Amino acid sequence: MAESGGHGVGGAAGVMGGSAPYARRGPSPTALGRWLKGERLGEDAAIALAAGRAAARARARMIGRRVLLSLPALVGVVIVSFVLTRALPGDPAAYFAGPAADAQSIAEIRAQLGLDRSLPEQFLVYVGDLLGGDLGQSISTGQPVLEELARRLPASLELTLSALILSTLVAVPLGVAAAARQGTWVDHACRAVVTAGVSLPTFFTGIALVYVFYYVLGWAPAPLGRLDLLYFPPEPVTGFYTVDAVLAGELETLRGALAQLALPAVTLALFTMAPLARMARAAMLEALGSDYVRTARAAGLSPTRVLYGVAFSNAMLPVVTTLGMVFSFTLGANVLVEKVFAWPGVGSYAVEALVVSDYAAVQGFVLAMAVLFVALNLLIDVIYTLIDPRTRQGA
Amino acid sequence: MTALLDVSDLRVEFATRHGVVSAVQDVSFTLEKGETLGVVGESGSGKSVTSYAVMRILDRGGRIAEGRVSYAGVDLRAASEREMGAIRGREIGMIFQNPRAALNPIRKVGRQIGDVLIRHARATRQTAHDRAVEALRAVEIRNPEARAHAYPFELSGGMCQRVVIALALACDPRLLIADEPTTGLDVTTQKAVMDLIAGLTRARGMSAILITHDLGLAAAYCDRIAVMKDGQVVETAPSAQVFARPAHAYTAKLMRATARPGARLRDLLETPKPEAPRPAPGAALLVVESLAKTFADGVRAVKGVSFTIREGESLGLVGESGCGKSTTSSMVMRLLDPSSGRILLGGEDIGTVPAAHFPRDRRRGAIQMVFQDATDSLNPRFTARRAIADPLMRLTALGGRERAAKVEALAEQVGLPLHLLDRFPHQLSGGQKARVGIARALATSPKLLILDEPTAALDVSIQAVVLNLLADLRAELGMSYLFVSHDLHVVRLLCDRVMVMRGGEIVEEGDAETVMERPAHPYTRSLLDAAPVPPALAAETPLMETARCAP
Amino acid sequence: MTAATPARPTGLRAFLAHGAYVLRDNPVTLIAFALFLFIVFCAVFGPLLAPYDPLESNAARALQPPSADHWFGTDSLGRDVFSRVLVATRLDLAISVAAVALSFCAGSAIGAAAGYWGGWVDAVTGRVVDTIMAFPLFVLAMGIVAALGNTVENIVYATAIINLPFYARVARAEVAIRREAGFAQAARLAGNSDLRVLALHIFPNALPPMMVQLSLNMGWAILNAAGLSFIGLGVRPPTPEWGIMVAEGANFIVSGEWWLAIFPGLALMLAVFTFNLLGDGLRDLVDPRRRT
Amino acid sequence: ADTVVMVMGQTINSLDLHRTGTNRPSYQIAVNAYDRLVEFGVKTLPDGSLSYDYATLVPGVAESWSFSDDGLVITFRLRPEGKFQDGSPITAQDVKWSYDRAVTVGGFPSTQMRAGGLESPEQFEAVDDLTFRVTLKRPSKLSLPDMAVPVPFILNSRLALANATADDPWALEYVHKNTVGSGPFRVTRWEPGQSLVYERNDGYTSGPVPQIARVIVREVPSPATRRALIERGDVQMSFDIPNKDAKELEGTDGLTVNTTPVENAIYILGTNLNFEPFKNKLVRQAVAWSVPYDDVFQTAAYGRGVPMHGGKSFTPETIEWPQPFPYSTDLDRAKALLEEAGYGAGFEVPFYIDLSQSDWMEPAALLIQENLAKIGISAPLEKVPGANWRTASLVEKRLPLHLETFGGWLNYPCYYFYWAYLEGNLFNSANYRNEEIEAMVPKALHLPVDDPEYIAMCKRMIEIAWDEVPRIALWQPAVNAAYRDMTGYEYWFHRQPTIRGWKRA
Ligand SMILES: Nc1ncnc2c1ncn2[C@@H]1O[C@H](COP(=O)(O)OP(=O)(O)OP(=O)(O)O)[C@@H](O)[C@H]1O
Ligand SMILES: Nc1ncnc2c1ncn2[C@@H]1O[C@H](COP(=O)(O)OP(=O)(O)OP(=O)(O)O)[C@@H](O)[C@H]1O
Ligand SMILES: [Mg+2]
Ligand SMILES: [Mg+2]
Ligand code: NI
Repeated sequence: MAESGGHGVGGAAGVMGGSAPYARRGPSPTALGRWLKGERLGEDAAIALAAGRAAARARARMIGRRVLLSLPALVGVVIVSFVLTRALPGDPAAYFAGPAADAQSIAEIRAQLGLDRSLPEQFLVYVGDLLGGDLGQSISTGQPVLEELARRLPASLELTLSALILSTLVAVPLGVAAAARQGTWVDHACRAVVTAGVSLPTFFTGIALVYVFYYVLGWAPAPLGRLDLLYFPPEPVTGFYTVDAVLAGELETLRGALAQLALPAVTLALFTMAPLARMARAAMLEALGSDYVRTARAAGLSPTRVLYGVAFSNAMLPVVTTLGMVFSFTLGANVLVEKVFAWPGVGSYAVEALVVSDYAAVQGFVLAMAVLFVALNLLIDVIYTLIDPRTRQGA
Repeated sequence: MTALLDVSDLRVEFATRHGVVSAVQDVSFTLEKGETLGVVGESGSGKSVTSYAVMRILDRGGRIAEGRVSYAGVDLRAASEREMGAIRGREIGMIFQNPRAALNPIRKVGRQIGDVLIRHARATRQTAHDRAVEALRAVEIRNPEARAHAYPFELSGGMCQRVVIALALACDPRLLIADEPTTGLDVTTQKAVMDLIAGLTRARGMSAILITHDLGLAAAYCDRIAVMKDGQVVETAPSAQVFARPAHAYTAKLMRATARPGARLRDLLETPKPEAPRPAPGAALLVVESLAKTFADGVRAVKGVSFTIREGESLGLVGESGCGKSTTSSMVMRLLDPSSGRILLGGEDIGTVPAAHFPRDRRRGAIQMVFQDATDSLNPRFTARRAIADPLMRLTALGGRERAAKVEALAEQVGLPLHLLDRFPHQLSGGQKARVGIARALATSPKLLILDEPTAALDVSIQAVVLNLLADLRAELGMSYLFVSHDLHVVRLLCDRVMVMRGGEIVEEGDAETVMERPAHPYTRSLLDAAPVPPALAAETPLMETARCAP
Repeated sequence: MTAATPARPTGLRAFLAHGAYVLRDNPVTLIAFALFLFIVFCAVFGPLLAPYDPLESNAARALQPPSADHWFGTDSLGRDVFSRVLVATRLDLAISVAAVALSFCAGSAIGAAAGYWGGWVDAVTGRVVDTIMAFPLFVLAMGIVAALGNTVENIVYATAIINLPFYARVARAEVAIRREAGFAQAARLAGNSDLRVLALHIFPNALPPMMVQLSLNMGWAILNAAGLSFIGLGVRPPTPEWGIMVAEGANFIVSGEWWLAIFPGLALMLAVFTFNLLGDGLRDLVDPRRRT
Repeated sequence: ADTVVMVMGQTINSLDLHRTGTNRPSYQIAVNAYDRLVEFGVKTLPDGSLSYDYATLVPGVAESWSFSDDGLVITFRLRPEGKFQDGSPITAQDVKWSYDRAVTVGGFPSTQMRAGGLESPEQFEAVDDLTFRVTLKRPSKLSLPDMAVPVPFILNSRLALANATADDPWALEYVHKNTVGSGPFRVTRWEPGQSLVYERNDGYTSGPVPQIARVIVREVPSPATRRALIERGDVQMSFDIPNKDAKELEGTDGLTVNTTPVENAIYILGTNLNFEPFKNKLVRQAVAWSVPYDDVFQTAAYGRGVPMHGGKSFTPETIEWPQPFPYSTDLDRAKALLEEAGYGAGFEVPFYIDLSQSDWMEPAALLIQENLAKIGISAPLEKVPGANWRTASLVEKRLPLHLETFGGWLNYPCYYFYWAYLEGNLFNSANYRNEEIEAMVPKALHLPVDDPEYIAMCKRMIEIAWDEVPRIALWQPAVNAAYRDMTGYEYWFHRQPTIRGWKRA
């Protein structure tokens, strides 16, 4: 078996790409560089650094810098999504004028939608609205985009999160097992299994699962969105039906929500296992081959302790990074799964909007996802600093 | 009295892609209570594998194929994994090379020590912290309470090594195995760490195995020395005896090749050769004036140094890690733009040509460099031939056939067998890679060759050959050298003059012999003191009593 | 290491010997390469081997289950599914290879420049890549195809664009860690300009880890095209393409015509599976350090 | 068990038909939650299924109506007991406000109103609380039926006005999200993209109170899932199912599949006269002779609907519409015609279909494409996304060869011809112009159906359409619904589920 060390890690993020040098800079490169070069920090500086206050300040600075760094990307997203939507073929005015509309009514609608103005003008209006917190109104669903996103986002998030939890619970142990038995059939089998999972188009997996578990076996409930008709959605607190059901103490509803969640979550999880397992394996191999693991063994720590307490905890760092990448990727990719399972999430919303050139909806969706992406990366960064002390030295 | 550790006929095999290879065979040695055994040998001779076999922490694919390892009468080969777990850390402690990497990077050092204490029931969860601080105090770490809360990356290399020692000794083992505990540390730190280890083992009446390839170190700290070669112990004898009367030819070769005071370059070689003549210095070739470099992040790596290298002269630059040696040489090399100062080559200021444009400058060929890490400095995708030809292609107007001839001539010049020219770097040994690097540097017939610790990564015997090669080349080609190193003995062998650098400044400069014999600056003196001095060989001077040798 | 083995094989022979070694070393890689050859074979000879015209419809034999005549059954227009699956290989392979080649070239050039020069080059390309990454990628691909029209070229472009950040990132990271490497310095000393150092010395050494990315993306490119087909933005009918066949066939599963989706689905899965597994083998193959 | 769960594939994007951008599936709100002045009756078809009856108009909000002698004034008498869902009485002011709204908001509603001669608010007058009067510019047979289509639904004007603003005098925002009608059902929950719940209006006054109390509409985009749901009995009604499912589900235990051909609708192959070769009638005829009608009908329509080919004569005997075109598959003849037209060597023409209607367009197009190739016409297929389709095919009319569909709500041949054969009119995607037709249609539109002149004109129009074939009829589509454990399904011309008659078994 030929996968270990840094290079393995580089490629191992799978679909989601490498070690995320753009998204995650971790400690400032020069500081890290100097640390790698073995430069020691002054003794007293070291003590000061260890002090929590300085670390917290450094972290706050780091977050601030990351937010600033992500602003250009958001601006880019706003511009590109605007241009892209305008480049979409078709005339929304004609489309929404409905059947039997004549040229005059189309023109009326065009004016109503503000599409009769020049593109720069439209852009300024759009940006102005955006700054005022107004994402506009979707013409295809007739709802304010913000409202619609707010209602649908929890659905997508709930699906994505459960899929990822599921996927992590399966993939990480698989990756660890593969690394612990590197080169054996266990290793190859793990690789084959997770690769097979990522080899199937999600919509196909979804439909196949529905066919088998609902249509043929009848184990799963009808794929009708988030909750069977028998139940009413729980009082919205988080927007996650499962969580809200628990908060409201409605266990029946919880069961219903979980039952609906099962198949789509499994579909997505199958698809996301590969990068996680790959990364877990590569990171685990690297950790297992490291000097500190040897030290731990030489110090007499039990094999379990060495494997989980030392190697695993270190190997989880790159996995967390991958998890962030996979998460944002999945949020975008569950479009197809949502379609199959009639899941009322943002993905299916975006597809419908795109097909009918519903500018505001597409732009709103893209922007929301971009903000989510940025926030997510920030969160991962923070988690990373929390678990990896090396990143705390700040600027 | 039975030996504390008794290893006999040990053979360790590894399952590799080429089938099973045996890394170590027929290794036998014993270790008495309170004794310190040095294991010396060149890289790959099986020193580490032997120690790992004793601890039964061989890498995946490795197994003890034959032999007996008994510790205090317990057969370690037959012991269960559970029993081994109890022995490791409590009975036998181990220290590794590269201390920073040997510590779990995301756990506070105090906790790491605490983990071991708890594991061996030397502390409870409640007392673990206090006991860990005690252990840290025992290794003479200043302010141990605060250090216990530090992560490894917050500590210097020397401190990390102390922590590793604390970790290894936390449970009062009776045997300590130290696998190259000081490689990668500065000479001054190295001495402090070794003194600490020696002091602690002596105070606690422990036995120790010190693995090293530095004969001086072994001689200074060990009672007996085992010499390993190709997976076998070729000789075991008391230290003094090994040096005085090496029984095995290999041992003699090793001794001989070690740079030491009083020896001349040729003395290092197996087969004596006439000393290469040192060319008489000519006119000033390189004049450096108040050269300074401040990096973007504000680090003032070099704070205004001035020196002159004359034609045919060899100037040594010594100093501890991080003092700015490489930065200085990079600037002279025109790989890095100085913040201020002038670099005059043959009277022309080359410092004004931006580093980014210098590759195309006509004077590029005049200054070349041999790098510290031969492996790193060779493109893994280029064969040796291509690596040597590259500067010829870029900097000379030679045609294809002439170039091929020149490459072979260069290879011959540096003593590289021609059949090796089509190999990739990973197919060459360390010494061969060093030769490729030198041949490449010579390709453009430079006037000034900068040698940035060219032998630091090499075994002593290869180092001896390479140093001699460099001396011969200088004599032959009349080049000037700027030789960067932190090994004072080596510098003395090759250089006419020496500069001592500290914190980006030159603190002392002078004739090599003078600086070595009568250092003016206290810093130079401390450097000299810290360097372990291998005993002189029998053939040269009578055996010196090794004063620092542990009883 | 044996010091003086005489006359090592050179050039192509050495490469082949190395290849043989890599394959022997790892059964999974061996299988992957065998499958890959099989896929390439189908792509090249598929149209010759197909028993029926993949486009010829025949209402009389519509929706027949697999039989001796029609191994994979027939579709709703009576076309032979086996022939269509076979013939589709070429197009699918072409789409993924073209998309990956494009994004590999563009992405690695951008990433390598960013990694090598850093500074504002890095800042600008970094922001561009960030912007692409911040998009929900599949939706971005949909948008591009919808905006430009659903032709094969546009599918390729869209797939290339959304894959680009991954190469840029890997290339940037791999180049950055080698920027100050000894051999890069040595190359500068040898008179190589920055561009040459980057292109001829550093970049080739960054290839092995990128190979893994390459193969993963090949698979992903096919899946992406399939997803676009499912949304209706894929290759135009009646061109046979696996994704569109699965997408259309998916609607027939519930009505019992499973063969419409299963067979192209299996072909798709096999291809993606092969590409994914191929990565490690490819990396070993281009990595000279693995030559012995 | 007084609840019906229905699945459908599309999204309801507004509760207000008058609003700009309201899509077709949303028309069902106007049908189920609102009333009109008059409604079409319901009849039993020969196969026992129920259908709306174009021939009879029954009272809605109005209990009676009368025409003035010159046919220019229609006076409606509202039901005195008529109540909105909030309990307030339905008055003539409400009706006038609703009619004013329909003709003023523009877009499709106003266009549809114009078809019946209902163009401006001056035409509508609330004489007293219960009397409403409409004045026409000229008498037309279209006027009264046009009042029974979904568009002129009656809103509770007081409630609406209470939620109107200066910017939004017609309360479009409020009505978009709330139903303010008098219909048999009220919408109690609406989550766009997910579901919509109808609850029975127990105080319904414009007809019998429905039997079922609740209808839950779920949007399920995947047709496969919809099929699984109805097959497994998790839902009672799957509306507008694909022909294939209809064919295969027929005969499934406990499941009723209803297929009704859509009146006045044809799926056609359009040959755009902007495209040089299609300017030649012979080329169009050649194309018409080359279509593999039977295969298309079996493969694309799964035999659902009515074939529209193989008519015996080029002269129509009746004015029934649609009736089979006199073409069938005859490649030799097609080739000969092409030769004659001077296109013996064939030509290439892009063939456009709509992405969102690819379920039928794609198989049909592929089969047609294959046969066209046989007579030397190469027709590469282009799929146009939904948003662009309308613009390209109907507004800009720039698609050389394409598939289209049109069905007139008002079931007269002249109405069809008005939209589909008059130059510039929306559904004339072929850019066809024929002077005779241009002259006849405006006249025929308003003539009574039994007028001999009307019959003659219609026959002539049909004859021209057959001879010139800018639109080549493929078949008359059908709307399919599958249901179980319920009865009372009715087919309606607007192709929306009309739930008032539904009953749970
Ligand atoms: N995991 C392994 N698999 C295969 N061979 C190994 C492995 N570890 C060590 N060897 C081989 O065993 C031999 C002895 O290696 P060892 O690490 O003991 O050398 P060493 O004397 O410690 O050298 P150094 O001074 O460089 O540390 C070497 O030839 C090495 O190639
Ligand atoms: N690119 C850089 N950016 C910032 N600081 C740097 C950079 N390169 C070197 N330094 C710093 O400059 C100082 C001198 O470094 P230099 O590499 O010259 O030391 P050295 O004497 O060669 O050490 P060694 O013996 O370890 O090679 C160190 O403190 C180092 O951390
Ligand atoms: Mg070693
Ligand atoms: Mg250095
Ligand atoms: Ni492997």
